[in-house]
Amino acid sequence: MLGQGTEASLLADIVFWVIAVSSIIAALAVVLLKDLFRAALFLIVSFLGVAGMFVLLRAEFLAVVQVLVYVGAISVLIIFAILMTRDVEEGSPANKFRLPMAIFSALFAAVAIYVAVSTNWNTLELAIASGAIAEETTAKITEVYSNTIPWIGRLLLRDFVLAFEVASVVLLAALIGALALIRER
Amino acid sequence: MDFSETGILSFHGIYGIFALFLPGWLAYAVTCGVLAFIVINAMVMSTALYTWFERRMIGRFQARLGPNRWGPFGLLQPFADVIKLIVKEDTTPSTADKIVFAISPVILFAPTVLTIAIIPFGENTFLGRLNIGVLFLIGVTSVNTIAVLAAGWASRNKYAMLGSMRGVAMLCSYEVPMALAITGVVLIANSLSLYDVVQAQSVPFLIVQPLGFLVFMAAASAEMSRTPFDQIEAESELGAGYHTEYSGMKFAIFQLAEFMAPIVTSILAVVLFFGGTRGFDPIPGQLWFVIKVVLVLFGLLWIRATWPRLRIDQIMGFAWKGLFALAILNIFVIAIEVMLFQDGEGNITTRGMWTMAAVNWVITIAAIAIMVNVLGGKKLERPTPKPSPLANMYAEAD
Amino acid sequence: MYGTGLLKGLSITMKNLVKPGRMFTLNQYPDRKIGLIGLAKMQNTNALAFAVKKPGTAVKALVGMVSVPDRMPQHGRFRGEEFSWYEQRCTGCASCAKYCPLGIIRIVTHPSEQQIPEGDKYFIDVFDIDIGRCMFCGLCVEACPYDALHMGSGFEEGKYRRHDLVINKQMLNESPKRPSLWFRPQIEGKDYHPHSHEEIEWQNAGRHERPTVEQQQERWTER
Amino acid sequence: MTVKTEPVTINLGPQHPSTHGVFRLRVTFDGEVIVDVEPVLGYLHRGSEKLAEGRTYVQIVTLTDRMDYIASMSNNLAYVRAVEKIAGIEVPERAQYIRVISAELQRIASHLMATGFLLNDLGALATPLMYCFRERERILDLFEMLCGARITLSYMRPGGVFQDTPPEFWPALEEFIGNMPTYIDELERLISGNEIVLTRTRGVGLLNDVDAVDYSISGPMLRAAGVEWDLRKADPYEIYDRLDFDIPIGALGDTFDRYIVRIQEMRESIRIIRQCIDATPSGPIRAETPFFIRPPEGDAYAAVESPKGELGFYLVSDGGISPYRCHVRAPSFINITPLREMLLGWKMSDLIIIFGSIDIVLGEVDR
Repeated sequence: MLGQGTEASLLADIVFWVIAVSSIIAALAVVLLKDLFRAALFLIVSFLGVAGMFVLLRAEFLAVVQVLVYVGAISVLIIFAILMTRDVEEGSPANKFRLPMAIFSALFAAVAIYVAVSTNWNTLELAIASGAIAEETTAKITEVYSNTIPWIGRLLLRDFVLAFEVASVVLLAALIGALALIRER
Repeated sequence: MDFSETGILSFHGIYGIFALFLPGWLAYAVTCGVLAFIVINAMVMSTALYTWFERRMIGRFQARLGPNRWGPFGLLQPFADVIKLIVKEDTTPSTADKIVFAISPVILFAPTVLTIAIIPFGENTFLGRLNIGVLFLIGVTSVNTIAVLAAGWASRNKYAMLGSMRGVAMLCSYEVPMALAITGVVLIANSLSLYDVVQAQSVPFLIVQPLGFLVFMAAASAEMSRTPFDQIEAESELGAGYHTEYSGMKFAIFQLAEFMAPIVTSILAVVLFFGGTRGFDPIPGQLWFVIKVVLVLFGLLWIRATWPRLRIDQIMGFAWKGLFALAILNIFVIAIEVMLFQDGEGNITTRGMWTMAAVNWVITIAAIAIMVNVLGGKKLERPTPKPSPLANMYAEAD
Repeated sequence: MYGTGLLKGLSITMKNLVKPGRMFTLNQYPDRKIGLIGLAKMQNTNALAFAVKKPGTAVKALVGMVSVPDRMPQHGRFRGEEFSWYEQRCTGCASCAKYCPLGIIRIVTHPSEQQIPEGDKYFIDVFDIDIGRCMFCGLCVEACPYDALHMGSGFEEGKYRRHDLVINKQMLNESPKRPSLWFRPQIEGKDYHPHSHEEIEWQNAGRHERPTVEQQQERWTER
Repeated sequence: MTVKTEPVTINLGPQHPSTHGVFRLRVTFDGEVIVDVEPVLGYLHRGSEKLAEGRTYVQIVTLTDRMDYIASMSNNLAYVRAVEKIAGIEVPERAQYIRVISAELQRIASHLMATGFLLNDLGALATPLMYCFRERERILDLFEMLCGARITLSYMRPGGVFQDTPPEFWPALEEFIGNMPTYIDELERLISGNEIVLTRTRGVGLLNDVDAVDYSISGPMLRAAGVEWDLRKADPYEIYDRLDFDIPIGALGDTFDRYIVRIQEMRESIRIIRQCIDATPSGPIRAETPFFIRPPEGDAYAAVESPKGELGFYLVSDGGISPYRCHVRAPSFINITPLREMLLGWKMSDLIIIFGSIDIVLGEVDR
């Protein structure tokens, strides 16, 4: 939708920058704000920004799942956990991990940026342009990309059904374990 | 995403007008804004109309008249209410978290409006034909949990906090049966797009899978916190629940979102279970859609005017023990039937649908009857009264 | 069988929705909305003729914009405001003031040397009733031996200031004499209703039949 | 490992939609579960008992209207019976019949209101409440015919009632009595079988018979606990010994039993009124009493079965025109004494309906 035509792609660029900047600001706010509740709300904003990124990358399914799982469920859990802590508005006091963590995250960010910049991203467009992929494969790839959901479903419930079910069993075990832990004796 | 291609009010029509004097990307953005403006205002206006409808109908259900003073049949009453709310003092509690307090009405309002973006109102009347429409719905509506929580937290009011805690527990639980109920629809329609769901309903899914419809309606009425699941507000217990401290325009936005929720829910129910725009000819599809929405709204009102509310633990129990089991049963049955009746391309014939409907109605009635009478009936029985011997103790003493 | 109770409830509310006869016995005070048919009936025509004669009003009535004045239906015994007081009947005995549980009636009298058929007359200087504190129990009316004080029949006596609620002798004299039937069996049977805008003269408000001139003369000669 | 939670203390009232007036409960919750309840009374205290010491015996009738203001007839009846007992006044038979009719009408009105508000507390968006009020309006219309007022009636006087019934009262009463059973049926169809009401009220707020008697509970609450005790049968006053009626009792003493007992009592009241209509003799309606009654020195206690329970007036006379001491045994006040025991361990929503099912009137609790 947004990729067609230069003018529309300009708009896509604008949307990208808006989402990117706002999610970075929100992510910074999560770390820097003292009020834990507001920090959690900013975490939601940053989640939504990531969902927007997924939309721009034409992965609508992932975007919606991001909203559904992270915004709808995980962030509520986080807020619940925050409500159980003391002094929500002051946040946690400064501790000795501050400096090491700052150094570690700076290093991590530097490495991530370096990797992102230096990698030769072999995107689909580039691959097709270079002629590395056969014609019929291209058509198939385009078909898959136009509607990914049946493919995801097929992969999850046919090809990798065992892994899928094992994951659900693990989740069930976690659920039962949590129940057993909080049960009053 | 595709946009409809015909008509002056279509995306390309408006884009063409703006593209005459604006650079393309700006025209694109402005067109989106214009369409959003039209749609949001249409929704707000229809919400105003709906509040009037609801008050009149509930008035009549309660053998009263309802608002009838201002304008023809009291139609202008919502506007009078809005003017009153604007003029009212907008108070914020001194201990409240002021920023969160101010934005939480907006957080509640936005997702409700967002759902409108993907609803097919007619053959060519929709904003976006998202191929994951159903998922979008579930995802977007889950955001209002946060608004409820934020409003209750920011108010620094115990009633509000209790209301929002109940609300979060309830909204999170009821998302599960709602999603599972919609899964049944998706199974038959073989697509996540709402447009395809409508196209697949040669027989309305209400008839094909009544169990799914019942679970969906129950879960949806919990999601919008209407009776019998209105524990979030529970005006006889909590005052007003999470918006106890709100007044003025913020309160109005809460009310707007709250009254818009039934409309959105009825629209969803119509799209998912009533065949959306489908009907028979001379009446256009859009009109069919509106008629069906009003009917569903009336049904919701009817229930709201009749039934009392459940207790919070009963509501949660109902979600996990009742609705969850019914939804799983529904998926199971529908999946087996789809396997049996599906042709090679994944479509089901009308004849197959009717067969499914007959089977499903039997299963539905049997399942509900068993669930209510075998599992839930014991608590409801009333033992025969036995006179206590204490009444005659003075007589014996004499 | 459980599960049907909910549906039964739904049927009851639906019955109340579609049956207009089971509406509240409420009135749209002070005026009520009226439809076209009702409006035509009020003017003794049928709806069609009315619509031809006054199309503008007919359209307004059709969209529910026409209202006609309405009154609360009340029994004649309704204990209302604006006490009806007949100075001619009052002897200034102050029974009402004595019997009032709240002591809100204030009477100041002096002998007037006049004689009226029922006895010696006192001239009433002050007769104040503080309606703001009155609870309309009617004990003053019950106490009045000469049927001079009656409960009123109105209820629209709202005032902006508290001291305006004290009604004095002049206001009592000027107010319309529409006594309530409360504790006044003598006017109850007389085809009189307090809300029919008739007023009752002081001669007819008494507990006894009004004596004829001959009877009065006889009585006076006896004395 | 256990999750530690902190109890929350919430002020329920005095301004709260479901406290039936200005009642205040300081409730401590653990989550949603009630761990402590402390009622705070006295927001509507007007000193009625003290005021009575400065009024004449007839003037006090107007005070009794304002105690249980949704059942003024029963209050009037209890008070005038106390005065008649202390002053030795004989009441004409017609007056007794009219009193019984109006007291039973008042019982229906009060029970309708209790049922409606119980359902409102259950969250039924006022629909059953409106239906109840619709029928109650008809009773209030009848009262307006009788005595010109709808709530603060002051209809009864020591020695009878102050004014005879108007001629249009009897046909209106017959019509009301004829229609009322169908209305109650309708109300019961709406409520009694409703599974939501059943799940909310069955087994909630239990008060067994032993506790009820120990707390000296009376009225529908006692009968819901299974104790067949009704002053109209146990100590018949007025003409109740000539009438044929049953005492409905409950099985468990839970909220639902209190509701169903009230519904059945309405039916019994209709039965009583029906018998009274046929039996009402003609004759005087008020014994000749002076306005300033001067009873001999002494004391008297007279009680009636008011809609809420045993409503008694205890009067001490010193021979003057006003009582030396007037004490009211207010059923609402005594019925809320087991409130704490009934509430502990239940949830917040149950608090509202248990409190609603007791059916108190704050005017009577605080007096």
